[in-house]
Amino acid sequence: MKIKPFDVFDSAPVLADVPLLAAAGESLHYLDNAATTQKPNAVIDAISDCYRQHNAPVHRGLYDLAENASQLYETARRTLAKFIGAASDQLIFTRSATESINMVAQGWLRPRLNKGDQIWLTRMEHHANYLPWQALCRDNGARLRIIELNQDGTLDLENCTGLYDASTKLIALTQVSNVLGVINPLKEICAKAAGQGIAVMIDAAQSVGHMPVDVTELDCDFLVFSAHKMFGPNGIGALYGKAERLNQMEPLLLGGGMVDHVSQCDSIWMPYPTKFEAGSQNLADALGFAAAVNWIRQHDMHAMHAHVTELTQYALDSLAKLNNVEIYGPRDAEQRAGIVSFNLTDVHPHDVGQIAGERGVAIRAGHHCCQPLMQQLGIAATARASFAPYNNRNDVDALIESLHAAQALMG
Amino acid sequence: MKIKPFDVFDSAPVLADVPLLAAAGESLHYLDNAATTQKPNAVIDAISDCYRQHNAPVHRGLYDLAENASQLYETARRTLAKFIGAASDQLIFTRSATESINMVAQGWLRPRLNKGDQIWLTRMEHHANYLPWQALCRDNGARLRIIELNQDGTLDLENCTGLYDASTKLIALTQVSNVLGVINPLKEICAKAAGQGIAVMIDAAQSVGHMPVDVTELDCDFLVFSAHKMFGPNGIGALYGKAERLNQMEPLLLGGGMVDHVSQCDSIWMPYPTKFEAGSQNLADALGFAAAVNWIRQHDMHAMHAHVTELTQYALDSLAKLNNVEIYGPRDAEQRAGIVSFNLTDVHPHDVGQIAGERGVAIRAGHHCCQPLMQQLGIAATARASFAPYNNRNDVDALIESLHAAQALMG
Amino acid sequence: MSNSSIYKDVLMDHYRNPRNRGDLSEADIVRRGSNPRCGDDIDVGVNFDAETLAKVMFRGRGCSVCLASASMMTETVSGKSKTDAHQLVAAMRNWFTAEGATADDRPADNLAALDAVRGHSARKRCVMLAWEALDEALEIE
Amino acid sequence: MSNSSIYKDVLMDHYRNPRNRGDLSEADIVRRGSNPRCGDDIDVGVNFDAETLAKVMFRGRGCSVCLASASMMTETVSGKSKTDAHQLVAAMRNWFTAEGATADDRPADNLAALDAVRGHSARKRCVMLAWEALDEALEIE
Ligand SMILES: Cc1ncc(COP(=O)(O)O)c(C=O)c1O
Ligand SMILES: Cc1ncc(COP(=O)(O)O)c(C=O)c1O
Repeated sequence: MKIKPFDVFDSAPVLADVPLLAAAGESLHYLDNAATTQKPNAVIDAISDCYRQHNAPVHRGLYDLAENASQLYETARRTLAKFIGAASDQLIFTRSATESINMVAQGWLRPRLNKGDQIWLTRMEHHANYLPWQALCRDNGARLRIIELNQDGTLDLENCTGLYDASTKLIALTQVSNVLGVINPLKEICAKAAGQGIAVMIDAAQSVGHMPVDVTELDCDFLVFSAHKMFGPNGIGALYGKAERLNQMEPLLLGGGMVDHVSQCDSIWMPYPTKFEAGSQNLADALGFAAAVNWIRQHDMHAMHAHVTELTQYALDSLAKLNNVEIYGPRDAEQRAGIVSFNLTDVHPHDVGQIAGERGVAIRAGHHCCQPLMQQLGIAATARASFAPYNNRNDVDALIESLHAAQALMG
Repeated sequence: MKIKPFDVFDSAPVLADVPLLAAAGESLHYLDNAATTQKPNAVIDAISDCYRQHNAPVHRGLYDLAENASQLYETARRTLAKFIGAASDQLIFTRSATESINMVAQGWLRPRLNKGDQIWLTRMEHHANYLPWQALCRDNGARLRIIELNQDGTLDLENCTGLYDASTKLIALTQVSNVLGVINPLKEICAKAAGQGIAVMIDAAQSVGHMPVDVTELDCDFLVFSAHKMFGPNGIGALYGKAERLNQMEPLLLGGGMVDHVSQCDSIWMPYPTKFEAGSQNLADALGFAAAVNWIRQHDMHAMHAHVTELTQYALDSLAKLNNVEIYGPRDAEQRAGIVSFNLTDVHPHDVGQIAGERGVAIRAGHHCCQPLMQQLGIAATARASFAPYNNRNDVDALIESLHAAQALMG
Repeated sequence: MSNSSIYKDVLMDHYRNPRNRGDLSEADIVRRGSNPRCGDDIDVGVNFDAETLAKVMFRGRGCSVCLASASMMTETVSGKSKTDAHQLVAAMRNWFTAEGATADDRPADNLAALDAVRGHSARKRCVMLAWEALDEALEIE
Repeated sequence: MSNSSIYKDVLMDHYRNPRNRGDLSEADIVRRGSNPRCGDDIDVGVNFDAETLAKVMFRGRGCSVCLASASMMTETVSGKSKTDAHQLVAAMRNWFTAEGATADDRPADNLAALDAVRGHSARKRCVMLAWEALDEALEIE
């Protein structure tokens, strides 16, 4: 079954830009984009170019190569900051979304979280946005509260009594669920929280680079994301914070570069963002990160997002036609990002994933680092297909065929 | 003044392997290797090859690409572990030496450091191996003790009363000073500490990859290093720990992959090394890191080390011939790594660095993240030249010429 | 299905027609193996006759690899001495973990179908779950 | 010395023959600027005549850029009103920080020699040290 692409977006040029996929051709249908995305040449080249032409210590040297490295690093910071509507110095380079969240938990909330205070999360949070708060609540005697979900996987904001109470110190939630694909109504939550002086931290690991994200518009206190989930390199991520919050926040890592004055008993940190970037800067990956942003801009994020939405709808509709399938989250692709979780009755998701894999369809099977959600759904795992602009209908068709094969083999 | 290389080692093939330097030719004399090293093609290619051929989530996927990524990642871990004489699972990938040290400080020592306990450091520690312990002592009411230096920059182990007392919980020290170049007598210290049950953490950021380092031979409890200082990529480092210590140690970052079971109130971590690698693994840089090790092996670390030692002696001798120069640390290159700090009387080190830089000689000027040492020396900064196997006598000659120029301009 | 498929006929047979799967209420000892990562959850029950494993049974849920491996395990160790069974578990662990292990290192011939799974590190825990539970039931240091 | 050298003649002249460097014991107000990163340590002293900066002096240690900039600063602001001096500091800050600033954006012509330093972000703090100390001495919100 081959169908001509029905939307105006042509994914072929995007695919041609991504050497791993271009080389694999029809032998690989990469649908594990929510785990990590594949990389365009522009990103790979930015990294090698860095090592071939620009490599030098950042913010430390007086010779041209080092001065140039410092400037390239700060230009990358500006690119990233602008992309999410932030002031340049409020964009901190971290190692990952995971580190960014832990920085907020340890550096900002820990010193100001008291016994009896509340932290609110949602049922759909990734372990990265669950475990740091769980540990903090245990240590400080605070309460971990959960916004539960409606039947269709959206947040049940009606029944979370106490969400905006004075005892709530932070609401930490994801913009897009990496299991359900659901997009959460952040503006509403941020606005209400701001009214009560409650800080909001947004896990934007699944949204930045895939849909417009603007911290000024959202008016959130913190926002975190990872380069590798938006066509950028491994090993680098970002943390945005409001100026006031960054001033209050203590660094997670202490070391070179982040300190102004060291004396026998005490030390004085540099202002942000420097305070939060202890150790030698990751120049190559910062340049790769910025190259990813420029690549996204060049291909038009809105067009790519629309394409992914259409592909998601096609996948939802195709899956719904299977027998014995359970699909999680809303059926309307407009309400979600390009992430679809499902299960086949009586076929373990690991077998679904393995059988699809043997047929060149790369999907994910497991709890997706969302055990609290799995427990609520009463399942151990799901299979998950997740889409990127370089995917097309053939990938969805191959997925569906592999599911037929799984049912035939295991049925 | 051109002198034929006097040693058997030919640095030309090494230089030819390093594209940034090969392209720059005589226009750049890169002598800032203690800050960061330049990268051979093998490392750059390992990273691009990863993104072009192997990129996939590590330890998460069931399809071939993901399985292969997991295996490559673990092979890289084995390569690194073997290189320092460690068991594979005791080598933890971190973001940097800085992060590794903070992990030990927060995860291992913090819960077991009591009021009245002591942490011993040395006067020559980098801020990365100073600030985390300073903060910990302040928080826990422990005492920060310093092993002072002899006149020649070596450790004064005679006059550090109480070093091996029962109240000492940790000795954290560098293998090589990034300012003085001094190599510390670690085996002696580790042996004495072990006799008293005192843990020793070694900052090997300046030694691994440049001289033989074997954790079994040293019998240290922890050892940390960074890829970018040993011809590897930015953004990745390592932590070695004894099995018992790693079992005791709590993770610094909580998130995906490091947890086995999550329940409402509590969670169960995976065993090490997984417990310490929260978040998506940095596959590309792990492969680049392993490629650096293989490149070092291929060029014979012993031969490269001997070459750097001879070059260092040549630099020490050449510097000593200048008027109005102060050289820090021992005059005998056998006692040090390829790092030489110095000052010209009445020329600010920033001007030395800038003038050298304008002449294509890349050296570092500043406190080198060693303010406690600078305070002891009674200076604000030094100029520092640091050598790698791709350097040769021409680089030293160019340095000396630039110092003559600085004296002429500023005199 | 490609040649490198892990779904060999023998494996599928054990999955579809598991040996010794059933009620454990009569077992001398029951040990649980659980892998929250994928929701596999297996109980292994053993009846001893002095130092011999007279009967080995399992029950629980899991993926095909996990259940087939459990079934094969019960077949392989039934009638063996405690010491032999313990050594079989060690040999299984080694077969799935050791660098350079080959198909020939399989602890027993009726496990040959699991060879195709060895290349898949993500499935190691699925394979070993029942074996590790057995090892606990043996209570050998 | 290459054309892009930061060591222009005017800068070297200010370094070798600093203007208004000396004793600050008669100053109405003294403010310190210190940069532990490179050991620069400058005191700036001001004598006011009503709203005018009658005399501006400095003393301290630092690299050539830091000392020359301090010297130029004293020359530039002496005789200016508090408000003008404050605005000059802001203009300096902008000249060294703003994206797209050019040589033409220099706050005063006698600062032209500092243009070559602008490309060197590592030296920005050296240049600004005396200016920031002055700004504190002005005590304008
Ligand atoms: C002795 C020493 N320790 C630790 C570090 C920190 O290494 P990194 O910045 O890669 O974390 C450095 C380098 O900056 C160093 O020279
Ligand atoms: C929603 C969400 N948050 C956080 C993360 C953590 O990102 P990283 O592993 O890059 O730190 C992920 C991905 O694993 C995610 O999907």
